[in-house]
Amino acid sequence: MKILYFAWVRQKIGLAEEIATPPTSVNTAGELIDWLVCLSPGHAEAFANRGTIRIAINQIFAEPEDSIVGVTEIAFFPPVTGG
Amino acid sequence: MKILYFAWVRQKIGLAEEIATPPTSVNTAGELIDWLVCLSPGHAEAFANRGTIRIAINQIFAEPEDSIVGVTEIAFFPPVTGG
Amino acid sequence: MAIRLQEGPFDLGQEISIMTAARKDVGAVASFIGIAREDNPDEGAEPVIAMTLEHYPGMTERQLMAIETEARGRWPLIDCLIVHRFGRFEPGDPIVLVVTLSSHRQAAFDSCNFLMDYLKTQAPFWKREETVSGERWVNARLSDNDAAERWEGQH
Amino acid sequence: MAIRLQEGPFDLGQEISIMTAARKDVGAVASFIGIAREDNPDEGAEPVIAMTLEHYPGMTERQLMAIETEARGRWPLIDCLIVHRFGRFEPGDPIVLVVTLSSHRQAAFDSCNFLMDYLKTQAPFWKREETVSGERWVNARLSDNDAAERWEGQH
Repeated sequence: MKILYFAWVRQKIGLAEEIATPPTSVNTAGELIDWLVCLSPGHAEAFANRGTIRIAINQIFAEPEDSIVGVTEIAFFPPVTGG
Repeated sequence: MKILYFAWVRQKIGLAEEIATPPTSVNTAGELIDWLVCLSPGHAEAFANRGTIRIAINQIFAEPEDSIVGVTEIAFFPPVTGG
Repeated sequence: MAIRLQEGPFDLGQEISIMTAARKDVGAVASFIGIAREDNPDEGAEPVIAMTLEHYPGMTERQLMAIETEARGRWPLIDCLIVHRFGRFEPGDPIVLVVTLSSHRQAAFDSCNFLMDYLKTQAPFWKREETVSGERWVNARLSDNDAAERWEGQH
Repeated sequence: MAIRLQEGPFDLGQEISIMTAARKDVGAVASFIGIAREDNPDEGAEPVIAMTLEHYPGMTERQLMAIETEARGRWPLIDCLIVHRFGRFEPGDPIVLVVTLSSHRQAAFDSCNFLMDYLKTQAPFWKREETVSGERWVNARLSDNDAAERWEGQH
Protein backbone atom coordinates (compact mmCIF):
# COMPACT_ATOMS: atom_id res chain seq x y z
CA MET A 1 0.00 0.00 0.00
CA LYS A 2 1.31 3.43 -1.03
CA ILE A 3 0.83 6.10 1.64
CA LEU A 4 1.10 9.77 0.65
CA TYR A 5 1.57 12.77 2.91
CA PHE A 6 1.04 16.43 2.05
CA ALA A 7 1.70 19.88 3.53
CA TRP A 8 2.62 19.90 7.24
CA VAL A 9 1.79 16.19 7.58
CA ARG A 10 4.52 15.53 5.01
CA GLN A 11 6.93 17.88 6.78
CA LYS A 12 6.39 16.38 10.24
CA ILE A 13 6.84 12.82 8.97
CA GLY A 14 9.73 13.85 6.75
CA LEU A 15 8.45 11.77 3.85
CA ALA A 16 6.25 12.57 0.85
CA GLU A 17 5.32 8.92 0.44
CA GLU A 18 6.15 5.48 1.73
CA ILE A 19 5.21 1.90 0.93
CA ALA A 20 3.81 0.17 3.99
CA THR A 21 2.52 -3.31 4.74
CA PRO A 22 0.36 -3.02 7.84
CA PRO A 23 -0.74 -6.22 9.63
CA THR A 24 -4.00 -7.83 8.51
CA SER A 25 -5.69 -6.57 11.69
CA VAL A 26 -5.58 -3.06 10.18
CA ASN A 27 -8.83 -2.74 8.23
CA THR A 28 -9.80 0.95 8.31
CA ALA A 29 -8.09 4.29 7.71
CA GLY A 30 -8.34 5.05 11.43
CA GLU A 31 -6.69 1.74 12.33
CA LEU A 32 -3.95 2.54 9.83
CA ILE A 33 -3.28 5.79 11.68
CA ASP A 34 -3.13 3.85 14.98
CA TRP A 35 -0.45 1.69 13.40
CA LEU A 36 1.45 4.56 11.69
CA VAL A 37 1.90 6.61 14.89
CA CYS A 38 4.12 3.83 16.27
CA LEU A 39 6.50 3.97 13.29
CA SER A 40 8.43 7.12 14.30
CA PRO A 41 8.20 10.25 16.47
CA GLY A 42 7.50 12.21 13.26
CA HIS A 43 4.48 10.01 12.50
CA ALA A 44 3.28 10.41 16.09
CA GLU A 45 3.60 14.20 15.87
CA ALA A 46 1.87 14.42 12.47
CA PHE A 47 -1.16 12.49 13.75
CA ALA A 48 -1.19 14.00 17.27
CA ASN A 49 -4.37 15.96 16.57
CA ARG A 50 -6.44 13.57 14.48
CA GLY A 51 -9.35 15.96 14.09
CA THR A 52 -7.25 18.09 11.75
CA ILE A 53 -6.23 15.18 9.49
CA ARG A 54 -8.05 14.61 6.20
CA ILE A 55 -7.95 11.26 4.43
CA ALA A 56 -8.20 10.28 0.76
CA ILE A 57 -8.53 6.61 -0.22
CA ASN A 58 -7.66 5.95 -3.85
CA GLN A 59 -7.82 9.74 -4.39
CA ILE A 60 -11.34 10.14 -2.96
CA PHE A 61 -12.09 11.92 0.34
CA ALA A 62 -12.72 9.32 3.05
CA GLU A 63 -13.43 8.98 6.78
CA PRO A 64 -11.43 7.14 9.51
CA GLU A 65 -14.00 4.34 9.64
CA ASP A 66 -13.75 3.62 5.89
CA SER A 67 -12.23 0.31 4.84
CA ILE A 68 -8.74 0.20 3.37
CA VAL A 69 -8.87 -3.48 2.47
CA GLY A 70 -7.45 -3.90 -1.05
CA VAL A 71 -6.67 -0.19 -1.32
CA THR A 72 -3.53 0.71 -3.28
CA GLU A 73 -3.19 4.40 -2.39
CA ILE A 74 -4.11 6.31 0.75
CA ALA A 75 -3.22 9.90 1.57
CA PHE A 76 -3.18 11.97 4.76
CA PHE A 77 -3.14 15.76 4.77
CA PRO A 78 -4.46 18.91 6.51
CA PRO A 79 -7.72 20.60 5.47
CA VAL A 80 -7.28 22.01 1.97
CA THR A 81 -6.54 25.71 1.40
CA GLY A 82 -6.50 26.10 -2.39
CA GLY A 83 -7.56 28.81 -4.76
CA MET B 1 -38.23 72.59 -23.07
CA LYS B 2 -36.33 69.94 -25.01
CA ILE B 3 -38.26 66.70 -25.46
CA LEU B 4 -36.36 63.55 -26.46
CA TYR B 5 -37.79 60.31 -27.87
CA PHE B 6 -36.06 56.93 -28.09
CA ALA B 7 -36.58 53.53 -29.69
CA TRP B 8 -40.12 52.91 -31.01
CA VAL B 9 -41.41 56.10 -29.41
CA ARG B 10 -38.94 57.98 -31.60
CA GLN B 11 -39.92 55.96 -34.67
CA LYS B 12 -43.67 56.46 -34.20
CA ILE B 13 -43.31 60.21 -33.66
CA GLY B 14 -40.74 60.49 -36.44
CA LEU B 15 -38.54 62.78 -34.39
CA ALA B 16 -35.57 62.16 -32.09
CA GLU B 17 -36.13 65.45 -30.32
CA GLU B 18 -38.19 68.59 -30.46
CA ILE B 19 -38.36 71.91 -28.64
CA ALA B 20 -41.84 72.48 -27.25
CA THR B 21 -43.49 75.26 -25.30
CA PRO B 22 -46.56 73.73 -23.64
CA PRO B 23 -49.14 76.06 -22.05
CA THR B 24 -48.64 76.99 -18.42
CA SER B 25 -51.49 74.67 -17.44
CA VAL B 26 -49.16 71.75 -18.18
CA ASN B 27 -47.39 71.07 -14.88
CA THR B 28 -46.60 67.35 -14.81
CA ALA B 29 -45.08 64.78 -17.15
CA GLY B 30 -48.50 63.16 -17.52
CA GLU B 31 -50.09 66.46 -18.45
CA LEU B 32 -47.32 66.98 -20.99
CA ILE B 33 -48.26 63.64 -22.60
CA ASP B 34 -51.92 64.77 -22.69
CA TRP B 35 -50.79 67.83 -24.58
CA LEU B 36 -48.31 65.99 -26.87
CA VAL B 37 -50.86 63.45 -28.16
CA CYS B 38 -52.75 66.32 -29.83
CA LEU B 39 -49.71 67.45 -31.82
CA SER B 40 -49.80 64.75 -34.51
CA PRO B 41 -51.13 61.25 -35.28
CA GLY B 42 -47.57 59.97 -34.64
CA HIS B 43 -47.56 61.45 -31.16
CA ALA B 44 -50.99 59.94 -30.52
CA GLU B 45 -49.82 56.52 -31.66
CA ALA B 46 -46.57 56.66 -29.63
CA PHE B 47 -48.47 57.42 -26.42
CA ALA B 48 -51.49 55.18 -27.15
CA ASN B 49 -50.51 52.70 -24.44
CA ARG B 50 -49.22 54.90 -21.67
CA GLY B 51 -48.41 52.03 -19.36
CA THR B 52 -45.49 51.10 -21.60
CA ILE B 53 -43.98 54.59 -21.64
CA ARG B 54 -41.06 55.42 -19.37
CA ILE B 55 -40.18 59.00 -18.49
CA ALA B 56 -36.90 60.71 -17.60
CA ILE B 57 -36.87 64.29 -16.32
CA ASN B 58 -33.47 65.97 -16.57
CA GLN B 59 -32.01 62.49 -17.24
CA ILE B 60 -33.50 60.90 -14.10
CA PHE B 61 -36.29 58.29 -14.16
CA ALA B 62 -39.59 59.94 -13.27
CA GLU B 63 -43.32 59.25 -12.95
CA PRO B 64 -46.30 60.83 -14.78
CA GLU B 65 -47.28 62.80 -11.68
CA ASP B 66 -43.82 64.38 -11.30
CA SER B 67 -43.54 68.13 -11.90
CA ILE B 68 -41.94 69.46 -15.07
CA VAL B 69 -42.00 73.09 -13.99
CA GLY B 70 -38.63 74.64 -14.86
CA VAL B 71 -37.40 71.42 -16.43
CA THR B 72 -35.10 71.80 -19.44
CA GLU B 73 -35.02 68.21 -20.71
CA ILE B 74 -37.63 65.46 -20.64
CA ALA B 75 -37.46 62.12 -22.42
CA PHE B 76 -40.03 59.46 -23.31
CA PHE B 77 -39.09 55.89 -24.22
CA PRO B 78 -40.06 52.22 -23.87
CA PRO B 79 -38.82 50.06 -20.98
CA VAL B 80 -35.06 49.63 -21.32
CA THR B 81 -33.54 46.48 -22.82
CA GLY B 82 -29.79 46.98 -22.49
CA GLY B 83 -26.88 44.67 -21.82
CA MET C 1 -13.54 53.28 -11.00
CA ALA C 2 -14.58 53.91 -14.55
CA ILE C 3 -17.48 53.70 -16.92
CA ARG C 4 -17.14 53.86 -20.69
CA LEU C 5 -19.58 54.04 -23.56
CA GLN C 6 -18.10 53.16 -26.90
CA GLU C 7 -18.85 51.76 -30.33
CA GLY C 8 -15.65 49.77 -30.69
CA PRO C 9 -14.64 46.49 -29.08
CA PHE C 10 -13.02 45.98 -25.65
CA ASP C 11 -10.20 43.73 -24.49
CA LEU C 12 -10.95 42.09 -21.14
CA GLY C 13 -7.42 40.80 -20.59
CA GLN C 14 -5.96 44.23 -21.18
CA GLU C 15 -8.52 45.94 -18.93
CA ILE C 16 -7.74 43.54 -16.07
CA SER C 17 -4.00 44.02 -16.58
CA ILE C 18 -4.40 47.79 -16.29
CA MET C 19 -6.65 47.52 -13.23
CA THR C 20 -4.41 45.09 -11.34
CA ALA C 21 -1.02 46.50 -12.40
CA ALA C 22 1.42 46.85 -9.49
CA ARG C 23 -1.30 46.09 -6.92
CA LYS C 24 -0.77 43.58 -4.10
CA ASP C 25 -4.15 43.87 -2.39
CA VAL C 26 -6.41 42.41 -5.08
CA GLY C 27 -7.43 38.87 -4.21
CA ALA C 28 -10.37 38.52 -6.56
CA VAL C 29 -11.29 39.70 -10.05
CA ALA C 30 -14.82 38.89 -11.18
CA SER C 31 -15.84 39.75 -14.70
CA PHE C 32 -18.76 39.36 -17.05
CA ILE C 33 -19.12 39.75 -20.80
CA GLY C 34 -22.53 39.94 -22.43
CA ILE C 35 -22.52 38.75 -26.04
CA ALA C 36 -25.08 39.14 -28.85
CA ARG C 37 -26.80 35.80 -29.50
CA GLU C 38 -28.37 34.31 -32.58
CA ASP C 39 -31.24 32.54 -30.88
CA ASN C 40 -34.26 34.58 -30.05
CA PRO C 41 -35.83 33.75 -26.68
CA ASP C 42 -38.96 35.83 -27.25
CA GLU C 43 -39.95 34.90 -30.75
CA GLY C 44 -39.32 31.21 -31.14
CA ALA C 45 -37.34 29.92 -34.05
CA GLU C 46 -36.32 32.85 -36.21
CA PRO C 47 -32.61 33.55 -35.74
CA VAL C 48 -31.25 37.03 -35.10
CA ILE C 49 -29.10 38.32 -37.95
CA ALA C 50 -27.97 41.46 -36.16
CA MET C 51 -29.04 43.88 -33.45
CA THR C 52 -28.69 47.60 -32.93
CA LEU C 53 -28.33 49.13 -29.49
CA GLU C 54 -29.61 52.69 -29.14
CA HIS C 55 -28.98 54.66 -25.98
CA TYR C 56 -29.67 58.03 -24.36
CA PRO C 57 -26.37 59.94 -24.36
CA GLY C 58 -25.88 61.78 -21.10
CA MET C 59 -28.45 59.82 -19.13
CA THR C 60 -26.62 56.57 -19.86
CA GLU C 61 -23.38 57.85 -18.34
CA ARG C 62 -25.30 59.27 -15.41
CA GLN C 63 -27.07 55.97 -14.76
CA LEU C 64 -23.92 53.88 -15.11
CA MET C 65 -22.15 56.13 -12.63
CA ALA C 66 -25.09 55.91 -10.22
CA ILE C 67 -25.10 52.10 -10.47
CA GLU C 68 -21.36 51.99 -9.88
CA THR C 69 -21.65 54.29 -6.84
CA GLU C 70 -24.38 52.04 -5.46
CA ALA C 71 -22.14 48.96 -5.85
CA ARG C 72 -19.21 50.69 -4.14
CA GLY C 73 -21.47 51.55 -1.22
CA ARG C 74 -22.59 47.95 -0.86
CA TRP C 75 -19.29 46.08 -1.25
CA PRO C 76 -15.64 46.83 -0.39
CA LEU C 77 -14.44 47.22 -3.98
CA ILE C 78 -10.87 48.07 -4.90
CA ASP C 79 -11.89 49.01 -8.42
CA CYS C 80 -14.61 48.42 -10.95
CA LEU C 81 -15.18 48.98 -14.64
CA ILE C 82 -18.27 49.08 -16.83
CA VAL C 83 -17.85 49.21 -20.61
CA HIS C 84 -21.04 49.29 -22.68
CA ARG C 85 -21.00 49.38 -26.45
CA PHE C 86 -23.68 50.85 -28.71
CA GLY C 87 -24.32 50.53 -32.43
CA ARG C 88 -24.89 47.48 -34.62
CA PHE C 89 -23.79 44.00 -33.55
CA GLU C 90 -23.87 40.52 -35.02
CA PRO C 91 -24.23 37.29 -33.05
CA GLY C 92 -20.95 36.58 -31.27
CA ASP C 93 -20.07 40.25 -30.79
CA PRO C 94 -19.35 41.25 -27.17
CA ILE C 95 -21.63 44.11 -26.05
CA VAL C 96 -21.06 44.76 -22.37
CA LEU C 97 -18.21 44.21 -19.94
CA VAL C 98 -18.24 44.48 -16.15
CA VAL C 99 -15.14 43.91 -14.01
CA THR C 100 -14.95 44.13 -10.21
CA LEU C 101 -11.85 43.90 -8.01
CA SER C 102 -11.92 43.16 -4.32
CA SER C 103 -9.79 41.54 -1.64
CA HIS C 104 -12.36 38.76 -1.29
CA ARG C 105 -14.11 36.66 -3.85
CA GLN C 106 -17.73 36.96 -2.71
CA ALA C 107 -17.65 40.76 -2.82
CA ALA C 108 -16.22 40.59 -6.35
CA PHE C 109 -18.81 38.04 -7.53
CA ASP C 110 -21.82 39.71 -5.94
CA SER C 111 -20.96 43.24 -7.06
CA CYS C 112 -20.35 42.07 -10.64
CA ASN C 113 -23.69 40.25 -10.68
CA PHE C 114 -25.43 43.28 -9.12
CA LEU C 115 -23.94 45.67 -11.69
CA MET C 116 -25.19 43.51 -14.58
CA ASP C 117 -28.67 43.13 -13.08
CA TYR C 118 -28.96 46.87 -12.51
CA LEU C 119 -27.59 47.68 -15.95
CA LYS C 120 -30.39 45.65 -17.50
CA THR C 121 -33.14 47.66 -15.83
CA GLN C 122 -31.54 51.04 -15.04
CA ALA C 123 -29.44 51.97 -18.06
CA PRO C 124 -31.30 53.57 -21.00
CA PHE C 125 -30.48 51.15 -23.81
CA TRP C 126 -32.91 49.77 -26.37
CA LYS C 127 -32.31 46.78 -28.55
CA ARG C 128 -33.58 46.38 -32.10
CA GLU C 129 -33.22 42.97 -33.73
CA GLU C 130 -32.97 42.10 -37.41
CA THR C 131 -34.31 38.78 -38.65
CA VAL C 132 -35.19 37.55 -42.15
CA SER C 133 -38.75 38.82 -41.49
CA GLY C 134 -37.56 42.35 -40.75
CA GLU C 135 -36.71 44.43 -37.74
CA ARG C 136 -38.36 44.70 -34.35
CA TRP C 137 -37.72 46.33 -30.98
CA VAL C 138 -36.99 43.85 -28.22
CA ASN C 139 -39.47 43.93 -25.34
CA ALA C 140 -38.22 44.35 -21.79
CA ARG C 141 -38.17 41.12 -19.84
CA LEU C 142 -39.95 40.66 -16.55
CA SER C 143 -37.14 38.30 -15.51
CA ASP C 144 -34.72 41.23 -15.69
CA ASN C 145 -36.87 43.20 -13.28
CA ASP C 146 -37.01 40.22 -10.94
CA ALA C 147 -33.23 39.88 -11.12
CA ALA C 148 -32.72 43.52 -10.19
CA GLU C 149 -35.36 43.45 -7.45
CA ARG C 150 -33.73 40.62 -5.54
CA TRP C 151 -31.00 43.08 -4.47
CA GLU C 152 -33.51 45.56 -3.04
CA GLY C 153 -33.93 44.01 0.39
CA GLN C 154 -30.22 43.42 0.85
CA HIS C 155 -28.88 46.88 1.35
CA MET D 1 -15.11 21.63 -20.90
CA ALA D 2 -11.57 21.58 -19.62
CA ILE D 3 -9.49 21.58 -16.47
CA ARG D 4 -5.80 22.39 -16.40
CA LEU D 5 -3.12 22.26 -13.74
CA GLN D 6 -0.02 24.22 -14.59
CA GLU D 7 2.91 26.12 -13.13
CA GLY D 8 2.93 28.89 -15.74
CA PRO D 9 0.61 31.86 -16.15
CA PHE D 10 -2.71 31.95 -18.00
CA ASP D 11 -4.25 34.52 -20.35
CA LEU D 12 -7.94 35.12 -19.65
CA GLY D 13 -8.58 37.09 -22.83
CA GLN D 14 -7.07 34.36 -24.96
CA GLU D 15 -8.96 31.61 -23.14
CA ILE D 16 -12.28 33.39 -23.68
CA SER D 17 -11.44 34.01 -27.35
CA ILE D 18 -10.81 30.30 -27.85
CA MET D 19 -13.98 29.27 -25.98
CA THR D 20 -16.27 31.70 -27.80
CA ALA D 21 -14.70 31.45 -31.27
CA ALA D 22 -17.28 31.07 -34.06
CA ARG D 23 -20.11 30.51 -31.56
CA LYS D 24 -23.42 32.36 -31.83
CA ASP D 25 -25.21 30.85 -28.83
CA VAL D 26 -23.09 32.28 -26.00
CA GLY D 27 -24.88 35.17 -24.31
CA ALA D 28 -22.88 35.29 -21.09
CA VAL D 29 -19.27 34.75 -20.08
CA ALA D 30 -18.58 34.89 -16.35
CA SER D 31 -15.02 34.62 -15.15
CA PHE D 32 -13.03 34.79 -11.96
CA ILE D 33 -9.33 35.20 -11.26
CA GLY D 34 -7.91 34.54 -7.80
CA ILE D 35 -4.72 36.47 -7.11
CA ALA D 36 -2.05 36.12 -4.41
CA ARG D 37 -2.36 38.96 -1.90
CA GLU D 38 0.17 40.67 0.32
CA ASP D 39 -2.09 41.22 3.29
CA ASN D 40 -2.60 38.36 5.64
CA PRO D 41 -6.13 38.00 6.96
CA ASP D 42 -5.23 35.38 9.58
CA GLU D 43 -2.13 36.79 11.17
CA GLY D 44 -2.63 40.50 11.50
CA ALA D 45 -0.04 42.88 10.21
CA GLU D 46 2.83 40.86 8.78
CA PRO D 47 2.73 41.04 4.98
CA VAL D 48 3.09 37.97 2.79
CA ILE D 49 6.30 37.96 0.75
CA ALA D 50 5.42 34.87 -1.28
CA MET D 51 3.35 31.72 -1.12
CA THR D 52 3.80 28.18 -2.37
CA LEU D 53 0.86 26.04 -3.48
CA GLU D 54 1.35 22.30 -3.10
CA HIS D 55 -1.19 19.87 -4.53
CA TYR D 56 -1.94 16.16 -4.82
CA PRO D 57 -1.27 15.19 -8.44
CA GLY D 58 -3.92 12.81 -9.72
CA MET D 59 -6.48 13.57 -7.02
CA THR D 60 -6.47 17.26 -7.95
CA GLU D 61 -7.43 16.52 -11.56
CA ARG D 62 -10.04 14.03 -10.37
CA GLN D 63 -11.58 16.55 -7.98
CA LEU D 64 -11.58 19.39 -10.50
CA MET D 65 -13.31 17.13 -13.03
CA ALA D 66 -15.87 16.08 -10.41
CA ILE D 67 -16.58 19.71 -9.51
CA GLU D 68 -16.95 20.62 -13.18
CA THR D 69 -19.33 17.69 -13.77
CA GLU D 70 -21.40 18.80 -10.78
CA ALA D 71 -21.65 22.35 -12.19
CA ARG D 72 -22.70 21.08 -15.62
CA GLY D 73 -25.44 19.03 -13.98
CA ARG D 74 -26.77 22.05 -12.11
CA TRP D 75 -26.64 24.72 -14.84
CA PRO D 76 -27.06 24.74 -18.64
CA LEU D 77 -23.44 25.50 -19.47
CA ILE D 78 -22.12 25.81 -23.01
CA ASP D 79 -18.55 25.47 -21.82
CA CYS D 80 -16.41 25.92 -18.75
CA LEU D 81 -12.73 26.09 -17.91
CA ILE D 82 -10.79 25.73 -14.68
CA VAL D 83 -7.06 26.57 -14.67
CA HIS D 84 -5.23 26.17 -11.37
CA ARG D 85 -1.57 26.95 -10.97
CA PHE D 86 0.82 25.42 -8.43
CA GLY D 87 4.30 26.40 -7.32
CA ARG D 88 5.62 29.63 -5.82
CA PHE D 89 3.78 32.95 -6.20
CA GLU D 90 4.33 36.52 -5.15
CA PRO D 91 1.59 39.03 -4.30
CA GLY D 92 -0.11 40.10 -7.52
CA ASP D 93 0.40 36.77 -9.27
CA PRO D 94 -2.82 35.18 -10.61
CA ILE D 95 -3.32 31.67 -9.21
CA VAL D 96 -6.68 30.36 -10.34
CA LEU D 97 -8.99 31.04 -13.26
CA VAL D 98 -12.60 29.91 -13.74
CA VAL D 99 -14.62 30.73 -16.86
CA THR D 100 -18.21 29.69 -17.54
CA LEU D 101 -20.22 30.19 -20.74
CA SER D 102 -23.99 30.03 -20.93
CA SER D 103 -26.84 31.47 -22.93
CA HIS D 104 -28.03 33.37 -19.86
CA ARG D 105 -26.18 35.50 -17.39
CA GLN D 106 -27.42 34.04 -14.09
CA ALA D 107 -26.36 30.50 -15.02
CA ALA D 108 -22.91 31.83 -15.95
CA PHE D 109 -22.57 33.85 -12.73
CA ASP D 110 -23.85 31.16 -10.39
CA SER D 111 -21.84 28.31 -11.89
CA CYS D 112 -18.64 30.38 -11.79
CA ASN D 113 -19.26 31.26 -8.14
CA PHE D 114 -20.10 27.63 -7.33
CA LEU D 115 -16.94 26.34 -9.01
CA MET D 116 -14.75 28.72 -6.98
CA ASP D 117 -16.50 27.85 -3.70
CA TYR D 118 -16.14 24.13 -4.34
CA LEU D 119 -12.53 24.50 -5.45
CA LYS D 120 -11.69 26.06 -2.10
CA THR D 121 -12.96 23.09 -0.10
CA GLN D 122 -12.79 20.13 -2.50
CA ALA D 123 -9.52 20.48 -4.40
CA PRO D 124 -6.40 19.18 -2.62
CA PHE D 125 -4.23 22.29 -2.53
CA TRP D 126 -2.25 23.57 0.43
CA LYS D 127 -0.86 27.04 0.80
CA ARG D 128 2.40 27.91 2.55
CA GLU D 129 3.15 31.58 3.16
CA GLU D 130 6.50 33.30 3.56
CA THR D 131 6.78 36.37 5.77
CA VAL D 132 9.82 38.10 7.30
CA SER D 133 9.30 35.87 10.36
CA GLY D 134 9.53 32.68 8.33
CA GLU D 135 7.18 30.24 6.67
CA ARG D 136 3.87 28.80 7.81
CA TRP D 137 1.08 26.65 6.42
CA VAL D 138 -2.17 28.54 5.97
CA ASN D 139 -5.08 27.19 7.99
CA ALA D 140 -8.34 26.27 6.28
CA ARG D 141 -11.02 28.90 6.72
CA LEU D 142 -14.42 28.14 8.17
CA SER D 143 -15.85 30.82 5.87
CA ASP D 144 -14.80 28.72 2.87
CA ASN D 145 -16.77 25.77 4.22
CA ASP D 146 -19.77 28.01 4.77
CA ALA D 147 -19.47 29.32 1.22
CA ALA D 148 -19.44 25.80 -0.22
CA GLU D 149 -22.25 24.58 2.02
CA ARG D 150 -24.71 27.22 0.88
CA TRP D 151 -24.97 25.35 -2.46
CA GLU D 152 -25.88 22.06 -0.76
CA GLY D 153 -29.60 22.66 -0.39
CA GLN D 154 -29.98 24.03 -3.89
CA HIS D 155 -29.52 20.99 -6.03
